[in-house]
Amino acid sequence: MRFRQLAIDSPDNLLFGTAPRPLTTRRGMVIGGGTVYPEFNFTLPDIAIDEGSMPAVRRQYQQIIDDALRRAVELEPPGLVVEFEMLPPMTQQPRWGIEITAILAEALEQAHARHGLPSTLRITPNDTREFERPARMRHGPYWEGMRQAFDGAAAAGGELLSIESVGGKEIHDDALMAGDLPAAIFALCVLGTRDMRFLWSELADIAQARGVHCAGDTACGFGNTAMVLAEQKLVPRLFAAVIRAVTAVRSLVAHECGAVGPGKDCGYENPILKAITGMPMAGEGKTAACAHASPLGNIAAAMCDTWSNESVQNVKLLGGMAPTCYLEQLVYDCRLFNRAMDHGPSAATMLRNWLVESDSGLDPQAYILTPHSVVAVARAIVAAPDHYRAGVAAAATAIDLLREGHEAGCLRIHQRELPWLDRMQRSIEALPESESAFIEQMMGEVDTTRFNPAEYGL
Amino acid sequence: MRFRQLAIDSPDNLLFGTAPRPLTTRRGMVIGGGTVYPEFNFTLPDIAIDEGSMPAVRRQYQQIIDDALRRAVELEPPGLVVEFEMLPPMTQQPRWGIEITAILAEALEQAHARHGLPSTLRITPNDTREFERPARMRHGPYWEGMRQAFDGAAAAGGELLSIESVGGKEIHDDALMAGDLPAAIFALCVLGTRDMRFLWSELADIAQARGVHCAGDTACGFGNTAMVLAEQKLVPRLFAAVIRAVTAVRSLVAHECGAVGPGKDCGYENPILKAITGMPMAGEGKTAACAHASPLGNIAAAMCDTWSNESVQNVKLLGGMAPTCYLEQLVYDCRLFNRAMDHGPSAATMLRNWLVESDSGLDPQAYILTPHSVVAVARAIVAAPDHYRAGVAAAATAIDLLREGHEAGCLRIHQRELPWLDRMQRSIEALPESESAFIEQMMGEVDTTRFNPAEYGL
Amino acid sequence: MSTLENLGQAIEQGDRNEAERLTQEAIDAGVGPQEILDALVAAMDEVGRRFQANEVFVPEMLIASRAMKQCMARLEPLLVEKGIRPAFTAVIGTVEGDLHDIGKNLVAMMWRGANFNVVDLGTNVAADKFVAAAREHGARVVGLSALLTTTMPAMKRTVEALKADGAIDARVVIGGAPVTEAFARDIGADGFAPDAASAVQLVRGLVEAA
Amino acid sequence: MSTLENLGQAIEQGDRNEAERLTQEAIDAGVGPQEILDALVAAMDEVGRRFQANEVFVPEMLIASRAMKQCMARLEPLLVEKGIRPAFTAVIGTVEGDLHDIGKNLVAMMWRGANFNVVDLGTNVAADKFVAAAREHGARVVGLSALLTTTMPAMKRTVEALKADGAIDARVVIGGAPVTEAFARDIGADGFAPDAASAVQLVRGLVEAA
Ligand code: B12
Ligand code: B12
Ligand code: SF4
Ligand code: SF4
Ligand SMILES: [Zn+2]
Ligand SMILES: [Zn+2]
Ligand SMILES: [Zn+2]
Repeated sequence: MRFRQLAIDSPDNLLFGTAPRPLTTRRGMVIGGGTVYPEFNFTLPDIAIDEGSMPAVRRQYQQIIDDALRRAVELEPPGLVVEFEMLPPMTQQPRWGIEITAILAEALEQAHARHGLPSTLRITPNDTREFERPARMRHGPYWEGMRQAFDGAAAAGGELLSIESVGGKEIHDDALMAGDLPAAIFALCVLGTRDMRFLWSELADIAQARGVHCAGDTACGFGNTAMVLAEQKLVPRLFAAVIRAVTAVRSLVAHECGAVGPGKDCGYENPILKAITGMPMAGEGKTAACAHASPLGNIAAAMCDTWSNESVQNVKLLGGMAPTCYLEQLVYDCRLFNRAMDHGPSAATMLRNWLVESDSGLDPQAYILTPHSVVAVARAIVAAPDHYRAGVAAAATAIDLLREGHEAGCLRIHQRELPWLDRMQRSIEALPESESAFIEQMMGEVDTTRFNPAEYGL
Repeated sequence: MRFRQLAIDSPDNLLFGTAPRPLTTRRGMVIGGGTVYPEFNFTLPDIAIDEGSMPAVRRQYQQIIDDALRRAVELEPPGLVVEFEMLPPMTQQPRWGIEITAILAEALEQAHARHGLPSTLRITPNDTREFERPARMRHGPYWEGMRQAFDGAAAAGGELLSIESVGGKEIHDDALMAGDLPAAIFALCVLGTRDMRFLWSELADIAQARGVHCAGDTACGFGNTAMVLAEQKLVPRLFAAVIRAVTAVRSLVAHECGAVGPGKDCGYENPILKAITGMPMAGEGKTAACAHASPLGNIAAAMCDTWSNESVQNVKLLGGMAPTCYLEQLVYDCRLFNRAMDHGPSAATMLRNWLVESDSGLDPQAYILTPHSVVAVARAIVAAPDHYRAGVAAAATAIDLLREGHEAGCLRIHQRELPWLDRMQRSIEALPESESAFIEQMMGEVDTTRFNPAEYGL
Repeated sequence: MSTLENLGQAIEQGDRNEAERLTQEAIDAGVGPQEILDALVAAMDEVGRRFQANEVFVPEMLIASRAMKQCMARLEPLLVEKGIRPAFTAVIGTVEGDLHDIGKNLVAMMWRGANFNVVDLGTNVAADKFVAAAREHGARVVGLSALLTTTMPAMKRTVEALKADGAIDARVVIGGAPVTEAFARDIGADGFAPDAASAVQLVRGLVEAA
Repeated sequence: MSTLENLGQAIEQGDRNEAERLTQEAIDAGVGPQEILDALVAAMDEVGRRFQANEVFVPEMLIASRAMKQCMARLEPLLVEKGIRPAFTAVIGTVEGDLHDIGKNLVAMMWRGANFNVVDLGTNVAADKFVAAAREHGARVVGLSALLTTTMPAMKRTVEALKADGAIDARVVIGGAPVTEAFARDIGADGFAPDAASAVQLVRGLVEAA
């Protein structure tokens, strides 16, 4: 545990656009330095990605970025973060991902040179290691492709390195379906953290060699999967809320290994990381409805430093191509945040509070993201001796917060879900003190054919 | 001129969610009574509308409304306005429009009965009279179809009657392309107002007979056409801003004839109507980017009572069908407005101010919608003796406001546009005092083959 | 309450030991294996109904289906003996290039609950693997899952390959978040279901119609 | 500056009386009508370029094109005399069910500025009217505009009708906000342009290639 105390230890100081350790980009944007920037995301419409279709794929990305930048120049955001989230074939054939990175980087360069639009490019290769099962996490062609994609894309103009890594997910998926909190903690805080340490140390080397920044990871495959499942009423919202708190332990490891933010958009655990590290974080909420429904539409904005639409296909809407429509929405959202900030921190805090109150009483997942909850979970994490116990502490704190919130009448919990509070609590109270005992126990319970312990340094 | 004084005469009192003359709907929503409601809009994807495709068309609307209401029930807005904006064949074959109205009304009824979701249905048949050129405005099969569509849809469950009427547009289109302000005033305030008086008197009769409400019109075909053209850099923004002020005179006539609000979403002149009439108004801005870009993304929310996405095709995005995605965004936007209102009028006014300041300095069209400008234009309109002079007064006031705003450094105007301030001012200073002299003059200038004066009662 | 009624309830509650005990009790009492099987399937249908009505979560459904599995282990020898076999075999998998499997796994679980013989090929399954499995198992149904717009074309290729193979007489059904009814029609699939519960009804309908 | 240079400038500035005077001056000075016409078209091209570069608005372009029209009235008899005719005829209109015409009008204006003979059929034009007009005028180009997704199928029908008629040898180009390059390909149109200025280049390219 590298972080032993909170960078932001009062809920009052958790605020959008403001981070104690802001990040300055090449073109002078200061993320977390008093401004919320739009973070623009997009993806391909229905189209296969192969040698034959690559010319069409390139045209798509060129068209997306040209159209969006034309509008961005008109709307004049204070700066623009563009995320290029690759699609798996682009990481497996890294030259494709690198080529498209170059297209985007060149367009951003032009928009800066001609129109003075500041921008930075986040590149997010895929975690393709799971294409093999059980996966080889630390060598083999998939891992090699990932390395090359990062290295090449960093050389081609990507300035912020991110990934949605999936180490531990092979166990976590089952844990979610079974509503099994100890197995989830094992997946996140034993397997996940070990893989993160490996992965982000490698990325730190690449970033250093290329003079770019490690930005951060996300527990998307864990926390957002749980959220989507809860949204579809497949698992209880309470369970998803506790999982969210636990995911922070895993995502934090990127920053333990040198990532400086902004943590990736879909990491709804980001406010917890922000409290711990003081680094700027991305967020996404209502304006990412194009990518997924959520109970976090407004609250996700309360503490973000960049504001993203997560992903939208390049299809035509009446107002224009969907990515450009969403860019416009992001820019206006950010204008509002920044306007409030122009009126000083107390005005901004009022807006933050409305964003929080908007959602926090209606859903346990939102309740876990109130500034008060965030700081409580963050504090539990930094006080723990190791990642395993940090995970248990995060879960226990989350359960307490939810129970208190419910009892105080601040949080509505569906009748059908209430028994899960006790059920989850019992399941973690029974856990052993030491990580090694926990590992031993879990290796007897989870489906060990799904992963290779050596690949996790176990 | 029925309205001789302002219902809201101080900019301070112009606020979202709050109208001096709120409207109570059948299911108990009070529009303008302290709550901003989402107003949900949608349309068909690429699909022809004819006898053969009607089963598919019906399925589309059924699917749109079922999917959206499922999500609405989860998100629990305080109430929902649903607008069914017909497509022209549905007004020409009114039974199609009526059938779909019934499908939507039934779905809303179910959602209310089963889940307690309050809602109301706005129906917006098309102004199809222009399918004949020169148009017959007051009789003939097109007008008959419109009458039947309104009457039948009101009987089938439509509670709020609206239309985007186009009387005068045949002259206004040319006026826009030529940048001709007097011709635009002729189109809006001589032809347009006369047609509005005929049309909305008829609608008032239908509304009374069916026990529903006339909600309002929009100068969409005028002001929004100008805005889209300005956005495409085809006409100056200054010109579009002045046109917007003038359009209020025309849209107001609906309320002179008994419409009680909420005026239609795309009428960006609505704040002016709200100041004059005290009735609730719809608005649309950033969350209507699916339908069109605008320089009014946030400011359009500052004074709205329902908040709309204007129109989005029923296509699939990653997060679900596009209409449902947009519904989610609207609900979160409204949660924020309503949250601020929960903290009292001064909190809400702070949020309003940030929404205003967000856009007002960047574009003349936004500047015309600041509460200060709105009240000034509204005051000029009610002080005028007739619609013609109200139009000239609105234009003159707008020009003054823009000039002052620019000089005070509150409004940025592109160098290339600046000469248009003088150009527009000169063009209206030269106009005669009396309407009859104006009509005589304009009949010598505009293309009179395009319309039949008798159809406008001239 | 009869033993079979109790058995049904034990399944619904996911009480696998009790369910197993009751299965044995029914066998011992001479109840026919088909009758016991019907009771199990009916109970799982009820679980599916509750699931579709949002009355239970997946974890509950999972333990019900595990309970059923445990009972089936007892029942299997008797079914084999009487020559009673699952109504038919369904092959399922996520198409090539796509690793999403949560949705597919749910569908497979529900199909098993309905007593289809389910062969799960996993994720990232190439078209020729689907073809080979459908032939090998004489599948009456093939289910394809895709969650990425970029793997939807692989779905199309797979449907074409299955339809082109004269030795295969299977209904091809598809699903996954980006998939629509219209897309299913376009690529020549026989059916589409938006969720796991309706995937059961869909397949029952198609197979009965065949 | 020569008379033709001055004429070009007058057009660019939309000074129609000066332009007309200079046209007459050039005629009187014995400058060939083709040469004068070329100067007018070059000036309008320059206006189009400025328009595309957002240096001028439509109202300015409109007065330039009116100035050109006034000059053409003077020039026409001489062109007829010399047998000089517009390069070709283009028929344009908004398809059936659709009343949007601002975009179409702009395209027509730009095409006229490029000295195509433009036959504007207006709005809500049925397929058979396009066919009849294309035949009657021996059109080399037919332009279809649609702004509604619900009238895009009418566009398809019109393209098919035009292509099916053996007596018509015209390139069909389409445009309007909901139309895309891909849609143009899908329905068998020969070209698509996103705006009026590129519509000129598009048609020049297509006709030269033919
Ligand atoms: C969980 C998830 C993941 C997990 C997958 C875990 C797993 N083991 O499956 C992880 C994190 C690994 C992941 C990875 C990626 N993902 Co993902 N993921 C999701 C997410 C959030 C939920 C999917 C899910 O499990 N839903 C729950 C299940 C129950 O629902 P379902 O799958 O729809 O299934 C139901 C029905 O569809 C139906 N059904 C499903 N299959 C079948 C089959 C048949 C025969 C029938 C009848 C019915 C049926 O029944 C099911 C049960 O009711 C979605 C977002 C979303 N809203 O769908 C994105 C999403 C699908 N992912 C996306 C992306 C981009 C990716 C990545 C490419 C990310 C990246 N850049 O690395 C990778 C791709 C990896 C790969 N090659 O496949 C995008 C797809 C975008 C696009 N262009 O298509 C989505 C839409 C997210 C987004 N909004 O951008 N993802
Ligand atoms: C102005 C306008 C109107 C005006 C039309 C005035 C007129 N005389 O044309 C009025 C108010 C009458 C109107 C009515 C309607 N409209 Co309308 N309208 C618009 C609006 C705002 C702008 C269109 C425009 O003029 N743009 C400016 C011009 C210059 O751009 P353009 O047309 O795209 O043309 C350029 C290019 O496309 C290209 N181009 C165009 N044509 C061609 C042809 C060729 C051959 C080539 C090469 C190039 C080319 O070059 C042009 C110049 O650069 C659009 C929104 C939008 N953003 O497009 C909606 C829009 C098109 N309308 C829409 C709708 C729904 C309607 C109505 C049905 C509303 C209603 N419910 O009553 C009616 C339909 C009437 C009918 N049957 O046609 C929707 C369409 C939705 C859908 N499902 O398809 C839109 C998209 C608005 C929206 N966001 O919802 N509308
Ligand atoms: S759910 Fe969203 S954010 Fe997460 S991996 Fe998948 S795409 Fe990325
Ligand atoms: S531009 Fe928008 S709001 Fe206006 S008529 Fe057209 S569709 Fe309706
Ligand atoms: Zn993401
Ligand atoms: Zn409108
Ligand atoms: Zn609308």
